[in-house]
Amino acid sequence: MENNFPILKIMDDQGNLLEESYREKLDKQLVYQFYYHMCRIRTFDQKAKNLQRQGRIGTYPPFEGQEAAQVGSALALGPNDWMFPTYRDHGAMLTFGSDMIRTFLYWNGRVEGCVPPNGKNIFPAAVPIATQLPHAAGAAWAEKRKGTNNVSIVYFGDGATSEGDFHEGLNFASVFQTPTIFFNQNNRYAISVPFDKQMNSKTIAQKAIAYEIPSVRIDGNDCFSVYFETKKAVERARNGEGPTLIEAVTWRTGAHTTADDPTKYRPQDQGKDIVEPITRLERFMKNYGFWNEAEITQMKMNIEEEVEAAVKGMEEYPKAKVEDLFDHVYANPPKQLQEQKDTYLELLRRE
Amino acid sequence: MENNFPILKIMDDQGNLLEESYREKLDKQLVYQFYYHMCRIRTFDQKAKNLQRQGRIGTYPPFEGQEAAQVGSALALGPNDWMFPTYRDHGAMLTFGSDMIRTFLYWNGRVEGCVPPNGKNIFPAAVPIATQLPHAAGAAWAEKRKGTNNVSIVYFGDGATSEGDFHEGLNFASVFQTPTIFFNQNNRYAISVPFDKQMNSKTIAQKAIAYEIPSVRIDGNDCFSVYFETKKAVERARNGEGPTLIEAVTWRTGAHTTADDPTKYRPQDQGKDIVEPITRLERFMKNYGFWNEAEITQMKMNIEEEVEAAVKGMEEYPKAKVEDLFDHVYANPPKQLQEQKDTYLELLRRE
Amino acid sequence: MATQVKKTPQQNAVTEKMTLIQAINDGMKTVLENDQMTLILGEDVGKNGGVFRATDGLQEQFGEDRVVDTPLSESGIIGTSVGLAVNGFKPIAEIQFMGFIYPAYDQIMTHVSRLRMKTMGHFSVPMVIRAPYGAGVRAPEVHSDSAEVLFTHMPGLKVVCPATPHDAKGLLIAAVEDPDPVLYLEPMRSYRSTKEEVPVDSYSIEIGKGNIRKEGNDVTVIAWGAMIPTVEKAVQQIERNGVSCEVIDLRTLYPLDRNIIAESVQKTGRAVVVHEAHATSGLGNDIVSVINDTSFLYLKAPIERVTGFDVPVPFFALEEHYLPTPKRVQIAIEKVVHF
Amino acid sequence: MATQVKKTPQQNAVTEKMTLIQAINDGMKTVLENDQMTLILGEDVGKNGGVFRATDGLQEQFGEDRVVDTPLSESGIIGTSVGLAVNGFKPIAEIQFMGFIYPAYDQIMTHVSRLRMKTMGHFSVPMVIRAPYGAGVRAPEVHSDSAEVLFTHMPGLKVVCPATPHDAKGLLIAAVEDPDPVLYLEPMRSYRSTKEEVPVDSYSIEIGKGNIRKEGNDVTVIAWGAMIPTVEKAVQQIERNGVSCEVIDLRTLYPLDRNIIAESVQKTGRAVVVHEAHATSGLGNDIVSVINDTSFLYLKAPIERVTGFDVPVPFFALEEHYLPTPKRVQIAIEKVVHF
Ligand SMILES: Cc1ncc(C[n+]2csc(CCOP(=O)(O)OP(=O)(O)O)c2C)c(N)n1
Ligand SMILES: Cc1ncc(C[n+]2csc(CCOP(=O)(O)OP(=O)(O)O)c2C)c(N)n1
Ligand SMILES: [Mg+2]
Ligand SMILES: [Mg+2]
Repeated sequence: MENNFPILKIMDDQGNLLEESYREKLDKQLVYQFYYHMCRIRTFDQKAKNLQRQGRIGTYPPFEGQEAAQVGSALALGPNDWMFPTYRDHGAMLTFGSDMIRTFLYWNGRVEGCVPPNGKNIFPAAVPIATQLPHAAGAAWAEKRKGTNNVSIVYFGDGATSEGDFHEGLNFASVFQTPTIFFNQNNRYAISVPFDKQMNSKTIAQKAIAYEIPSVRIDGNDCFSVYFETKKAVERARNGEGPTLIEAVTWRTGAHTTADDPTKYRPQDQGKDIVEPITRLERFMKNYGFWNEAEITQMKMNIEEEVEAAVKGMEEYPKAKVEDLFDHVYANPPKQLQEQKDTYLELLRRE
Repeated sequence: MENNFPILKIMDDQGNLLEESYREKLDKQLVYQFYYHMCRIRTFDQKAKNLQRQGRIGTYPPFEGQEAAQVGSALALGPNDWMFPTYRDHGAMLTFGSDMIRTFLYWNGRVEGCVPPNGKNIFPAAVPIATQLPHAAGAAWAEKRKGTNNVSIVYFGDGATSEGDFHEGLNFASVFQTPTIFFNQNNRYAISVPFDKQMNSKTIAQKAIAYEIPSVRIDGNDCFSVYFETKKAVERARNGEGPTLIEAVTWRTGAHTTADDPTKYRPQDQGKDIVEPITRLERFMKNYGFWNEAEITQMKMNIEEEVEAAVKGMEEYPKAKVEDLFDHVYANPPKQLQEQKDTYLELLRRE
Repeated sequence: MATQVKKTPQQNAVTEKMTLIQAINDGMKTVLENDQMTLILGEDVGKNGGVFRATDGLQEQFGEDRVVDTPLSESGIIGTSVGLAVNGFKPIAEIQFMGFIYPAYDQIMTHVSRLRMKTMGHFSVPMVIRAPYGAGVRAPEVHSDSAEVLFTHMPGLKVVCPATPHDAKGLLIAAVEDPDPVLYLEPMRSYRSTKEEVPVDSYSIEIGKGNIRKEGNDVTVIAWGAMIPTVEKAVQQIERNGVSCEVIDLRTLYPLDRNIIAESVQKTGRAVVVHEAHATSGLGNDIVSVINDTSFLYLKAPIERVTGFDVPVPFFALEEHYLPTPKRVQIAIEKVVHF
Repeated sequence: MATQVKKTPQQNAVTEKMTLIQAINDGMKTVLENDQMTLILGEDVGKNGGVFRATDGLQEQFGEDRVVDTPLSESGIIGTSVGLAVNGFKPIAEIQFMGFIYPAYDQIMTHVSRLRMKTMGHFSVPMVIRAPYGAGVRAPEVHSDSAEVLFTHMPGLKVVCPATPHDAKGLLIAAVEDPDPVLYLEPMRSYRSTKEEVPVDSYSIEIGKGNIRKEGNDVTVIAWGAMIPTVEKAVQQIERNGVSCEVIDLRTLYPLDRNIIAESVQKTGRAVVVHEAHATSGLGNDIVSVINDTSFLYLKAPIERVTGFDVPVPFFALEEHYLPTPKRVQIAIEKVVHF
């Protein structure tokens, strides 16, 4: 089976194109878009790790190493598409249009972090693993029923493939031919559990055969493969040709979360041979004459500023309101809930 | 994919062997064993339908048409193997050694119907669809851990493949390489829902690819294919080669249950071309000189007698004891449960 | 039985005699007609019209696109409905029997009930989950569960349970119109037990409001769904002995109508709660708490609960012993009255 | 804090200072050593030693075959454990957080808890399900649920929840030795909050028995798990005002120790129940019922419940507002005392 699903790669580790035909599709604007977003979310990610270390936000799951997968896929979407991320996909969310202040807020235990900008169809990050797959099938089905050509993309990890909802979500998408892209980031670990203890198959792509869903296995650290293969899947979905499963093979360079110690379970030199996606893109940019030091320095400064401003925005954000504990559970809160709220607020006032 | 999983058949509809090599494997004893068990469970099934019509038992799910699949697979097992059936597999259960009186009792709402004969590893029929698949993986894993070469077989329908537990059960069996035979009876309907609304794949066998589990698609109405393919899977499992998925394509000739009306959802002539398994075996027996009218008449009389005796046994069975409502929930019932029981029994005594 | 049903504005409307399940069917027909965004999903809801015929004729009338047979996959049904609901549709998802809702429990618990909270109202999940519940129809194992507490304990959801055809249609329409997700429990045993005049037009019964089925002075008997007929049998019997009973049909299990309970118990000073779910952690305990919280000083006797026992709903040969009987209700009423 | 722990026979045994989670680890080590048929299954329980380190070192000591990292699949973990348990093994299954037990709810509800009943004892499912529960550790969404009622309502299962290191080890061993399936809830927030002397040998705490942590005369305060420290803070405060509180740690949530509750309330005439799950259909209502059933005539005031609100456990910025605080407990105590 592994041979049936070779890892597609457009660019190699050294930043050389393996298929020259892509040369013309890669204009400066696009390449800089990739680079910009990858640097931007990397900066966000590093800042978040630091904030966590300083106790300024809560436990945080870094996505370092997975930037190509997240940016490449998110850039392949249109503005009216739907995104169903996990807790590790705020890179994709930011690229697709999530607000950065709110993203920081999310990791600071603030429910405000789940609210997408108006008009942006971004679901809250799914915390219970794989539960978001059926949602993505449903939202896409709704688009199909309405006769639009919008699609949904849903992110999930290698570990998520073991849950029943993975299976039920793919089956619904397949039966109802919903325009859904099942985007797997196979980073080879689910917390401490390695791929080969998670499943006995060598690929995730082959699991799509169970549903007659087309699938493809790609180098998830090659932003070009990710982008163009996601584009293809999106186009098929828009054309009414149903769902696709994409297995993006990648690697999280850091810990599962800031509360995790990967040296406990990952062999020391595992992953050392993997060229992380930003380095790879930089090599490409240098190889193919896209590198403009001045522009890039400026870009990075802008990013730094944006991220710093977002941190400030997070920290200056109005304090969490106790009312919010009660006010959003129901459209019309039951009287007894109203009473619980009133009693508690009264107590706080008296204190 | 359909082409990768052709329907294996040893005997055609007319009862002719398609592979002459099987001729020598089919001695009279074996052929009569098939015939005996298929007739026996058919007689049971018809009796049960009649009893239901007369209000002497509750709702009943007939398996008519699926006798080859149930008998062929059950006969491939050894005495210490484990069986995990559904509500439609009492044919397999009877063949493997369930008590017939208790089987009738089961369909009369009696919990006694779930108790297997001592030493027989037969689980209660699973009612919540697909929940038994992980059990079968677990019990087989236990055998492997103990170092025996016993296996487990688990039955499930086409509809069951849509549940998360189907997926999780197969994945566990695959990861832990448990000696488990996943025996699917694809009777093409889940109550009223046809195969092509249940899934978008053309076969169930292909779903095993997701787990790197070997699979095979067979004519489930050909008792020989069922028997020999199940044997192969059992042998592999005994030899430590892990699980197998068998898709036995079959057809329920009757209703989903006695409460169901298949004319509401099945096209009138669907299935008319299917030669039901007992007729097919009879043709074979006549074609190949196995048919001995006298012996068979005697056999059928014996079966009639056994089934009648079992009905009598069921109807003369001691009345359900109210104590049994309380006594088997815990090994050591909590005091409050004991009190509930005492109070209620006291009330009954006073009435 | 003579009961005093609270007047509803529809009482002068054109009516038709319907069973409870016909009223449910009629309710769904009404909402499918009135709102293009409603749709029905479930196992066997299409051609087959549901295993109980609740959706009979609906696919024929509204098409395969609005009355959809799904794969056998409860988590898939509810999970997909979440996606449909946030994206403009109003799914009415059928779970074939309440005992088969458990595979979807995760979806209901972590998404259906929480999505509005999680997004501060940006997304919401206006959907209805229908599930027949309860014992007494000689169904196989697991088909007879009565697990309402797993959902009344779940903030973000509402839970209703009609006892009569009239309430069945009105509550169904109310559930569909409600902006919050609603679990709609159907007393299987009452599906065809009686007929009642039901308005043919659309109307709704307010969620959160119980109904005094019968006024009385000596004791308040609280129940819902399939236990209402059981209670009424017991009450008929016991009133011959000169005990006057007030019978409350809660109709909504979350949020509880605390006022109707409190007012009645403050009048009678005595209460009996009847439900078929297990005693331990059953909803009866909530009602005891409501009375404790609101009417402590009025109570003349400990509250009695008559419930299913703390054992799994048994195989059907013993189910009548599991279920509260009129006799057990009667004994409980006598006990509180003669305390 | 000065508490009067009931004497146990192990009090003269060799002990070691342990945190609650160390005691759990030690309990598992003890049973893995003493019974070859025990095994541990779960996500990240192996090399990683569990996300909280509950199984730290166990795979190293007992091998990959007895401390098994499973796929990310709760229904698979529990379903496979059913098969292992009926076939001679004694699985200790870890659910990483209680909020992730819902995908396995179907397996627990329809098989783990019912198999003995279904087979009249022919098959049984002697297994332990461990799950950290509760809020207060700034964990992400869904990680902080306290859903014990979903299991106390489930006949066939027992539910325990230790509050102290000593009880943690003793209850774990009792759960493993119990022939029935036991859900073992771990108060995450107390994992490392205090140390206590814990016997190094094997011992067990009887399932179904609560513990009087502190005797008192004016009011009975009932709680368990992570709420014990909250209650004790409130009690310390309030006793300064001359109110004498009896504090009961239930330890077992099903079956409830009705005697310990009844005896205490009959002495004090007043009760406050504290838990962090939602009020509606929370276990507090059961305790109100126990008191109603056993001690009606002794009650001098309505029972007060101090619980988590009827809202989903919030994102952590507000979790301290969701959780019962010593202040709220104090107010409740004052309310019942001054009724
Ligand atoms: C239903 C459920 N079970 C367990 C967890 C705890 N958990 C959080 S992340 C994780 C591993 C997920 O692995 P994978 O799907 O590969 O995604 P990754 O974290 O590698 O991005 C686990 C077990 C959870 N969130 N939900
Ligand atoms: C979890 C669950 N959902 C729904 C049902 C109701 N139900 C009973 S049988 C059945 C169809 C099963 O179809 P299939 O798996 O093909 O088996 P068959 O009945 O054809 O043998 C359904 C939906 C159930 N028993 N369990
Ligand atoms: Mg991963
Ligand atoms: Mg079928």
